[in-house]
This record gives sequence, structure tokens and C-alpha cells, in this order.
Amino acid sequence: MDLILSHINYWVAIALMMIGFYALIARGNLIKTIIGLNIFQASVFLLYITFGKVSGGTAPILQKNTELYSNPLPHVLILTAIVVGVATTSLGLALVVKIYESYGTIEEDEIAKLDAQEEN
Amino acid sequence: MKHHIVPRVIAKLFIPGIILFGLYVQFHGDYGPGGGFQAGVIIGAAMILYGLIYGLNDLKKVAPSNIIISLIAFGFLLYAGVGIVTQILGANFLEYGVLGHTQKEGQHIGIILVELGVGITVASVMVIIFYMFAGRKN
Amino acid sequence: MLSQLPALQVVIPLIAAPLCVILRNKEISCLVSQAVSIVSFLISLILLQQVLNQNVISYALGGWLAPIGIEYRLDILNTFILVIVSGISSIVTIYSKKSIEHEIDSEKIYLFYTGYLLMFSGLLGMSITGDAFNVFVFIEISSLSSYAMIAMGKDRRAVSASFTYLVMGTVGATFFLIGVGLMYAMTGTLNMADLAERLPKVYETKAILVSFAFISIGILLKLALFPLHLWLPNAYTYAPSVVSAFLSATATKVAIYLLIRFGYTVFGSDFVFIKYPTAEILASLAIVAIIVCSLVAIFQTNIKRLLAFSSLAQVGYIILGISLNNLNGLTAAIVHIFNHAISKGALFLAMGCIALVIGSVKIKDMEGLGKKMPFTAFAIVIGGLSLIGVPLTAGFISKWYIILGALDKGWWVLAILLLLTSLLALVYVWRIIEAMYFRSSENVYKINEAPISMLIPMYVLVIMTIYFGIETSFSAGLASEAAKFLIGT
Amino acid sequence: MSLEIYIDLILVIFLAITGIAVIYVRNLFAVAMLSGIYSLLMASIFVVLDAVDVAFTEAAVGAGISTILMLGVLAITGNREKVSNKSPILPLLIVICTGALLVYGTWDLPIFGDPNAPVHTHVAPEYIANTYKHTGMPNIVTAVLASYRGYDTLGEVGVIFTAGVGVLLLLSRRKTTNKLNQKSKSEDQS
Amino acid sequence: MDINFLIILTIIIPLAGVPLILLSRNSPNLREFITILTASILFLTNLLLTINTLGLSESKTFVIVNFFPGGSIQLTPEPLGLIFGLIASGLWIVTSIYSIGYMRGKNEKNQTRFYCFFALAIAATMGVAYAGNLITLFIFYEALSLSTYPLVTHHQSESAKQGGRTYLGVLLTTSVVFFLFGIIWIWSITGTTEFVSGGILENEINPYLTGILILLFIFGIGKAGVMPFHRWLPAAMVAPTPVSALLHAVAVVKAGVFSVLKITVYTFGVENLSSNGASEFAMYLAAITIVAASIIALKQNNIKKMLAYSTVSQLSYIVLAAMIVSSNSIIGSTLHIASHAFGKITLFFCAGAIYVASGKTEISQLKGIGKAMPLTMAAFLIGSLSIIGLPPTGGFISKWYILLGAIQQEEFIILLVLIISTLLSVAYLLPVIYLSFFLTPDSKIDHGEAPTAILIALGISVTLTILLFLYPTPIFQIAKFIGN
Repeated sequence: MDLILSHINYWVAIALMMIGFYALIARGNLIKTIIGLNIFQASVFLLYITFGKVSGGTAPILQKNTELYSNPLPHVLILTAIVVGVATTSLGLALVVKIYESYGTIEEDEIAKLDAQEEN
Repeated sequence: MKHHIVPRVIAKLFIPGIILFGLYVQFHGDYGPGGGFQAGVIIGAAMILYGLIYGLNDLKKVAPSNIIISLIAFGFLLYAGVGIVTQILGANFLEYGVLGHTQKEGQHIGIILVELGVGITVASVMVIIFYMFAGRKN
Repeated sequence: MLSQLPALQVVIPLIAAPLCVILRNKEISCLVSQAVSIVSFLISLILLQQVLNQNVISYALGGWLAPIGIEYRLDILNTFILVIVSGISSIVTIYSKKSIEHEIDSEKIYLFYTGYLLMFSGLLGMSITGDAFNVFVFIEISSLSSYAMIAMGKDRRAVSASFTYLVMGTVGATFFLIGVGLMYAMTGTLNMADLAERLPKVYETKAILVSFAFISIGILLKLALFPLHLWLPNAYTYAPSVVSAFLSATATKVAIYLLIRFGYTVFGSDFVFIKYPTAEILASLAIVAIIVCSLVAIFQTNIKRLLAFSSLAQVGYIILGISLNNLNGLTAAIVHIFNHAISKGALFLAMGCIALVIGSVKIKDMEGLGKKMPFTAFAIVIGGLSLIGVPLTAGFISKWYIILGALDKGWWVLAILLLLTSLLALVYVWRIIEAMYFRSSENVYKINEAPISMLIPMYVLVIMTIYFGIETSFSAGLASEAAKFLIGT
Repeated sequence: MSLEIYIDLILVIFLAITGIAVIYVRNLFAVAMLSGIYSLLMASIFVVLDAVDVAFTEAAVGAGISTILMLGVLAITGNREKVSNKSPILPLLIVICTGALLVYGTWDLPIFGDPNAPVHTHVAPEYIANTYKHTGMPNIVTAVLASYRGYDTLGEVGVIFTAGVGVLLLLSRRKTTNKLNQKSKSEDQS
Repeated sequence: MDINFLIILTIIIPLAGVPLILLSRNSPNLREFITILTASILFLTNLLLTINTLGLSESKTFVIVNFFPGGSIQLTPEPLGLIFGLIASGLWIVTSIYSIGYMRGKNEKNQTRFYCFFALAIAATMGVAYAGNLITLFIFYEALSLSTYPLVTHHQSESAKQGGRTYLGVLLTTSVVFFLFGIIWIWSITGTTEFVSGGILENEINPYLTGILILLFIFGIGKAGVMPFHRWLPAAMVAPTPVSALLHAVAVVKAGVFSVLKITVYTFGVENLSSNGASEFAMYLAAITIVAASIIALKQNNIKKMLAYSTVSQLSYIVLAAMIVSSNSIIGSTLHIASHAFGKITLFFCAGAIYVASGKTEISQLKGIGKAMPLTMAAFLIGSLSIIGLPPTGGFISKWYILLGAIQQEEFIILLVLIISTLLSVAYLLPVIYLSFFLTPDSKIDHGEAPTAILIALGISVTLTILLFLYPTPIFQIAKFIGN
């Protein structure tokens, strides 16, 4: 029981991660793939932030009368990672637009079919 | 949305406010939550809002894409340039201490400058991405 | 000045990228890329000289010492990688002008070079840094730029290939991120040297095992080890020639470097190879990769695709060398990173020449090329022979060491298997050679040889392929020094 | 404290629902909105976990910019997802294996919020103790971001810059070809 | 002259010939003059080298380049190599003369390419002859395979390409899989691949491992044609006849058996092998090849095919002799390299001469041809005698020593094999003579002798065959150095 209580946060993050991961690999629509990627990454960020939490701590902005701060390092890392994530998303979306313009579809299996036709 | 009067008026009222808030976030990041990245996103969002309401061409008149492209590069150069300057001043890359008379002052100057670089790049990248996507619609 | 070189190694190309955007001129950006690559190459050579004298160089970015700040940490291994990456980049950029003008819209050329420089600095950053999270950031710089670069290919399949790469690459990077997070949770640090010190205390924990698994899978996705290779063949096939050449010669190599770095330095070979059967898993994957990908390569009609599959097989050899966990095996892996970079680089550059002149890289369009483009065809022959591992080419040296490594480990069946698989390379290389020299083409129209500005850089690589097959004190010498450093003997 | 846990729990349940909805809803506009909501909820959790800067960013980016971009793309590509006949078994298997591996890995992680975890005893305390001395800034996150790990942030700006350049490379059009395209289009129509 | 200089010259001279031949591609006369000139200079260089070296008490090594730590490409002139070098370079002159007649007579295409790769092949052969360690040997061995490939596929027809694929496929496969593996294994055991008088493996490993290693080399050196890796030889018959002569008599196959011999002597060591009997199995393998290949030769109707299988059989004589490992058999083996070279080249020249003059390729077509081409067929007779092992030809001497060796080691089964195979070779060679001289042709013969260049070449090779019988002393003298 202790184990569950003390680790539930990690598991929640993992469960959310897997939801995103599933959306990412199981769905054939390219936009959904990207959204899945977003969810997957956001949940990884949650895992990091969870590592940084100190019980009873406050946000790492120095104030008087406060002794205990949560760990700022994961926050910094995740700030960077969020930016990286949005960069990936925008590039991915640009590719989707490009794909739509040249294939006329954003469904993975239809694209694969069109590619196979070209191959022959 | 070009022809709806209500959003146009609201936008006129709000957009300066949003930009002001963005600037606040930019320069107040040392004390509270926020910093260059968040500020960049906010200012970028304000401009995108402008574009959405007044149309792409109006926005392009305010912020021509050539200038925006240069700004992307400029922000990044500003950041990296601070590093080079500290190197020229005899310290390691991005060692801001040498920028001021004291370590603290130097750090402060350095951080403000690089945060500014971040803000400029982020805001202009947001706008340029908007340009690219919006320009594709036809 | 000398002490600032490690920072400049990455920062110069990184700064050159926005400069290209501001200048917005295709000629200048081409020149800038060339100059920057050559300067980086020189810097990396000086760094190599320094590393040979003092073993390890540490550079504290921002002046903050290691676990607090981010550190650049150079040893023989990653300096060697820097030399390879920047050397290849110098050659590729000098080669690139004509090829790019042919393949990219002229308004976008300056952006293309910007992307190229970012990709280049991303790879340098991945190699040089001593901080696990910083690796992630630079992985993303190099990956994002390579997605964009690949999508610039003329065929529309370039775009879909790039998207697949984007998805798999991001999954790989995120897995890597998860692994780093778990390591961080168990040790509280991100600095590699610090991690190496603190990890042994928590070797027994499940978290570290899982962290190793995620980091490895993330990196293996990046380096495209079978069966995680699905993104690579199309990406290399449809990317612009210059991009294929640069990526195939450097991108997977840097990912392999990361695998060595995390396996041997951060986690340590005791943890990786003795505590867990990593060697067996990696070796079996590698063998399957070699066999399957070589077989697939045999049946390709598009030569770039054939070379892409051959690259996958060659990655298998390198991984195999790493998994042997002995001096000769590791030497083989490191020297093959170098040897494969130069010979595969030469081959892809030759493909660029052919794409420029003929407009196709299908095997049937290359018939009779031996007479029409004798220099390009000969370059393909030499590069191909090196892939097979024919003596007096660089490929032979790698083969020699990897078989020694297998014998040292007592895996003599593996040694024979390796020799047999090089025959598969013989088959696919021979298909090209036969088409070029022993078939006369039906096309009667006249074809000229590629421009001299492309031939010279290509021939630099070709000559290196032969030179480093004969005189190996630089390549194999450094590789074995690096291997000794890693294994700690 | 207990209130915190309840808020946390409720948010998490909402998150899970949103996530699953993303998988099953086929109207892509709705999915984009859902993903925005997901980010907002995530940002709220970040606040609960003391990561205010991160929350701010996640809200601005995930709920703001990402959503706008998605909607923009959907306006171009159309908003219906086609019914895919892909078998869900293999992806499900992969996901379950990955998840199980991760859960296995968390088994001996330090207890949530434990102030004695390695994360809180190595490196981080030095930031908390010395930031003000070194930089004179109260916001430790900003100080670490811009100074201690300023190089990471340079890389981050590099990534954003790369994305900008990448999008420009992919989507910018020549004005001349634009006209040509329109010409050919009009010819097609006539 | 300095020995180091001479030895590097043996490789540089034919290599230098290549650009010269290329430059003179528009003037066939000049091109072929250069070929013959290069060949002659090469032969003289070899001769000088031999004379200079034999006076020395110990062999000198010339390191071209240090390959990787401990491994180098190096050349060492030693008696065995000198004999091979002399034979190969001498026969290059003869083959060149012959080629001129043949190629011009048949109006072949791509003659410049032909002469270029011919010269390259000779350069590689020289490297094999003087290789100072296993790595060098392997490198030049592979170079030889690659440089002869364009010669085999010279006609560029579908069948030529097919033959070329088999040729290269078998040779490279065996060399890469077995030969290279053996070399690396030896390196990992001893840390060296040097050729040392008396061998480097003494006391290093047990007889079983030695046996396996020997097999690796016997199979790995596919050019020696030990069954089951002999397929490439008949496949290579699609090549023009001078190439066949080069492959079968001068360079390729001889490089193969020579390598086997060299490895036996300098890597395993004669003493070492004869004391532990590790070579037994390989010896029987060679014996089987001798008999089996002779039987197949018996059934052939195509002259070149018949000769090819005869070559397979004869090569195994050399391998067999090497595997018997006695001083006499090693001498016999060395002599047989020479005698078979002279004999077989004569036979191939004859086959080519017949083809050029009459266009005939099958044995059954040869009825009565002796009257139209008496000189050619007389040469054929001499060549046959040498292959069979009868006086007055060199073949007699070499076979004699092999027999002596077998008796010395009390290998009576081998003795029996030798006798049977001699009878078989009589059976496949003499019918040709019989047909051509004693039967009347089916149709009228309207051609005369082959072109003069061909006849000159034939004359030289016949003379050499007989000379080897009359004056075996020089080669014998050199061969004796090996026994020690």
C-alpha cells in the first residue's frame, strides 16, 4: 500500500505516456500521430517534474521565510524540452501540409499505397 | 473574420495589452515565473491574433516577412554573440560575469541579453510559421 | 585562445547558420559553409593534438564547473569523431555547390545551407558534450534540421520519408529522454563523468536497468539498427544527394558514438556486458541486420537505396564490434566508423554526380557508365571494393580487426559468418560494377563527366579509402588508442 | 496537503479521459481542441507540483501555439480521420511492453516527494543555495536556465531556429512559381 | 644492383607498362611492342634478382608499408618465389608474342583493355611470388583474381559474364571465407604472419588444429583447384585462349599451387608437418581430385575443357606433393610448377592455334588435322608427353621426384594414385594425337598453319619443355635451397 501511494504519481505519468504512445503508433492519420507525439512527450515531462517535487516545498523562486524549495533542475530541463517539443510539432505539421499537397491525403496507408504504385 | 466589427474592436483593445504583458513577462522573468521563451510565445500569439483578425496582408504590412526572418536569426545571434563576447573578454563561452563590473552585475546583464535573444527568436519563429501555414490555404 | 577551442568547435557553425539567414545569398552561404567546415576541421585536428598530449580536455561552459554547469569533455574517442564529422563536412560542402544548384530551388539555397550548418553543428554538439541532457538538445538540433533537409528531395516520397523519420526520430529522442530522467532520478546528476562515478552505487536497482534499456533503444532507433531501421532507407534514397552523403557518413556514426559513450563510459562495461547479456542481444541483432539488409540490398534497383541498405548492414558490423567488448572488437568498431564514413561518403557523392549528369540513380540507367563517366564509375568501384572489404581498401582493415575480435572472444563461428556476409556485399557491389562496365547502354546520347568541382572532393575520399587501407597508423592507430582508453588497459 | 492530492487526482483522471478521447474521436478539430485541453490540465498539474515556470510555458505552448498551428493545418487538410483497418494488436503489445518495462523501472525509485532522494541532495541544493549569491536573482529556474545551463538554452533557441528554418524551407513559395501555378490552374479550369 | 630495388622493380615494371599501353592505344604496333618490351625487362629483372639473391646467406626483406601495428606489406626474395617469378615473367614474354598473333588473327575488340589487365595480372603475380608474409600474399592473390576478371569476361557476351561470375565468385568466396580466416587465425595464435624458414607454427598448436588450418588454406586458395572448389577453372574457359594460357599455365593456377607450397614450407614448416601427420587428410583430398578430374577430362569433347580438367588434376599433383612433405616431394612439387607451366602452355597455344587457323574447338573435329598443321600438332605431342610425364620432357623429372617423395614417406596408396592418373592422362591426351595424324578428315581441310607469331610462341614453349628435361640443373639447384 505504501508502495502504491508513494509511486502512484510515477505510474500515472507512465499510463498517460502510454496513451500518447498508443495514439502515436496505432493511428494512421498523420495529424493524430503528431498529437499522440505531443501527449507522449507531455507525459514524459510530467515524469520529470514529478522527480523534482519535494513534499512541502514551494516553487523555486526565492522568498523570505521559505526554506524548502522544489528542485529547479527538472523544471529547467523540461522548459527546454517543451520548446523542443513545439519545434518538432511545427516541423511535423509543415511536413503534413507538404504531404497533403503532394499526395492529396494524410492517411498513412493511402500514402503507402501511392508510394507502392510509384515503385512499380 | 475581417468583416466582423466586434472582434476587430476587441482586438484593438486587447492586442496592446497582450504585448505589454509579454514585455512584462520578458523582463520580469528574473523575479517571477516567466522569461524570454514565454514572452516570445505571448508576443507571437498577439501578432498571430492580429493576423487572424485583420488578415495576413495587414499583418505583413506591420511585420514584413523578410524582417521577421532576419529577426529569427538576430535573436539567435544575440544569444550566441553574448557567448562570443565573453570569450573575447577572456572568459569561457557564456561566462557572463565578465560583462559587468561585478560578477552579479555581469550575470544580470548577460541573462537579460540572452533572454531577449530567446524572446525575439521565439516570437518571430511563431509569426513566420503562421505566415507559412496561412499562406498555404489558397 | 587554444583553451577556447572546444567551445568554438560547435559555436562557429552554430553562429554561421543565422549569419547565412541574415545575408540571404546563395553564393555567400555556400562559401560560409565551406569556410566554417574547414575551420571546424582544423580546430578538431588541433584538439586531437591536444587530446593526444593530455588525454582528457574539459571545458566548462559559462564558467560553471562540471556537475553544476555543462561540460565539454574531449577524449580520444570523441575527438576522433569530431575529426571525422568535420572532415567529411569539409569535403561535402566543397562538393555541394553544383549539386545543390541542380537539386534545390535557388531562392531556398541559403536556407538549405543554414539547415546544413545546423545539422553539422548538432552532430558536433552531440559528440563533444559531456552532459547527458545536452546530448538530447543537440540530437534535436541535428534531427530537426535533417528532417527538413531530407524533405528537400525532388521526389514526393522524400516528404513522406522525412515524416516517418520525424516520428521515429522523436520517439527515439523521447526514449532517450526517459532514460536520462531515470538516471537523473537515481543519481541527481546529468554530467556523464559524474554519472559514471555515482552509478555503480545504484547498479542493482531496476531503475538503472530500465534507464539503460531506454537509452539504448533510443540510440538504436537513431542509428537504425535492424529492426528499428525502417525510417532510413527511404530517407537516404530520396534526400538530396549532398544530404544523403553527409548523413550516411556522419549521422548514424555519431549515434553509434553515443552508444559507445553510454555503454562504456557512463554505464561502464561491467554493468553493460558482464551483469547483463547485452553483448549477446546486440550481437544477434547485428548479425540479423547484416544478413537481412545485405540480402535486401542485393535486390534493389535504385542504387541510393541499395547503398542505404548497405549502410544498415555496415552499422551491423560496427554494433557487432562494440558488443564483442574486447580491444580488437572495439578497435574494429571505431575504425569502421571512420572507414565506412569515407567509403560510403565517396559512394554517395558519386551518386550525386550521376544524379546530376543522368538524372537517375537506377541501375538500368547506369549501364555503360564505365566509358561515359570513367572517373565517377571508378570511384564507385573503389568505394564498393571497400564495402566488400577487399585488401588495400579501408574496409579490409575493419574486417581484419573485427574477425580478430571475434576470435579473441572465442566466437569463431561468428568469424566465419562475418566473412561469408562480406560476400553478400560482393554480390550487390558486383551488380553495379557489371552494369557500369560490362553492359553497353542502349542510350546513344552523349554524356559528359561530372564537373571537376565535384570530382575533386569525391576523389579525396576515394584516395583516402585506398590510403587508409594501406597506411593505417592514423585510423587504426587512433581507434585502438581510443579502445584502450575506453576499456581501460 | 490532502487537498493537493485530491486536486492532483482529479486532474489526472481528466487527463486520462482526454487522452483516451484523443484516440477515439475522429473529428480532428475536436481532437486538436482536446489536445489543447490536455495541455491545460497538464499545466495545472505542473502548478500543483511547484513547477510554475513550466506550467506557464506548457499553457502558452501546448494550449496556445500548438492548438493554433493544428487548427491552421486542419483548415488546409480537412478534419475527418478515415477509419483505419490497421490491426491494433501489435501497437497495443508494444505499448503494454514499454509501459510494463517502465513500471518495473519505477519500483525502486525514491518515494515521491522524498526530500532525501538523490535528486534533492546532489547538484540541486547548490543551485538553491548559491543562485542569489552568484546572480542576484530570486527566480532560480531563470538563473539555471540562462546561466548555469545557459548552453542548453542556446541549444533550445537553436532548435526553435531550426524549426523556423525548416518550416521556411518546406513551405515558402517562390512568388514567380506562385503565379505560374495560378496560371496553370486557371488553364486547367478553362 | 640493390636487391630491394630489384624486388620492388618486379612489381613496378608491369605496373608502369599499364599507362604506357593505355597511351599507345591508337597504335597497335607500338602498344604490343611496349607489352613485349615490358615483359622482357621484367624477365631480366627477375633473372638479376635471382643471381643476386642466391649468393646471400640469408634472405632480405623489403617492407613496402607498415599496414597496421605488427602487420606489413613486405616482399622477400626466396628460392621458391624466385623460381615462380622466373617462370611467370618468362612465360609472359611467350604469351605476349602469342597474344599478338591470336588477337590480331581473331580481330578481337578491346585489345588495349586486354593488354592493360594482362600487365596488371602479371604485377599481381609478381607480388604473389615475392610476398614476404601471409597478408601480402593474400593481398596480391586477391589483386590477381580481380585483375583477371575483365580478361575472363573479355567477350562481354552473356556466357562470358556467367563464366566471369563463377570465376570471381568461387575464387573470392573461398579466399575470403577460408584463406583470410586461416590467416587471421594464425595471426591470433602467433601474432605474426611472416614467412620463416621452418615455419612459425612449431609447437604452437596440436595436430588436429594444424589439420584444420591446412584445410582452410587448401580450400581457401581456390586457385589451386582442389575439389570441390575447381568449378571456376572450366568456367573460365569462355575467355580468349591467351587468357586461358595465362590462367592455366602462367599466373593464376600457378599462383594458387605456389601459395599452397609456400605456406606449407614457410608457415607450417616441412619438419613440423611431416612429424605430426596433420597433412594426411589434405593429401588424400588432392589424390581424389587428381583421379576424379582426370576421369572428367576423359569425357570432354571440347579441347579447352579437356585441358582445363587436366589442369585441375595436374595442380593437385603439386598440392599432393606439398602435402606428402618430404624433401624430395617438395623439390618435385617445385619442379612440377615449372614443367606443368611449360607443358600446359604449349597445349593451350596449340588449342588456340587450331582455333585461329580452322575455327575448330572440339576434339572430334580434329580428324586429320595433323597434315594441315604439322608443327602445331607436333608441339601438341610434346606438350602431352610432358603432362603424362614421359621423357624427353620436363614432366618426367618432376613426376619422378614426386614418386621418390611418396616412396620416401612410404605412402603407397599415393603411389598407386600417381600410376592410375598417369594412365588416365595417356587416355585423354593421346587420342587427340591419334585422331589428328592417323584418321582422314570428314571434310576437306582448306587451311594451313597458324599465324607466325603463334608458331614462334609455340616453338619457345616446346623448347622450354624439352630444355627442362635436358638441363633441369638450374631450377633444381634453386629448388634444393627450399628443401633445406
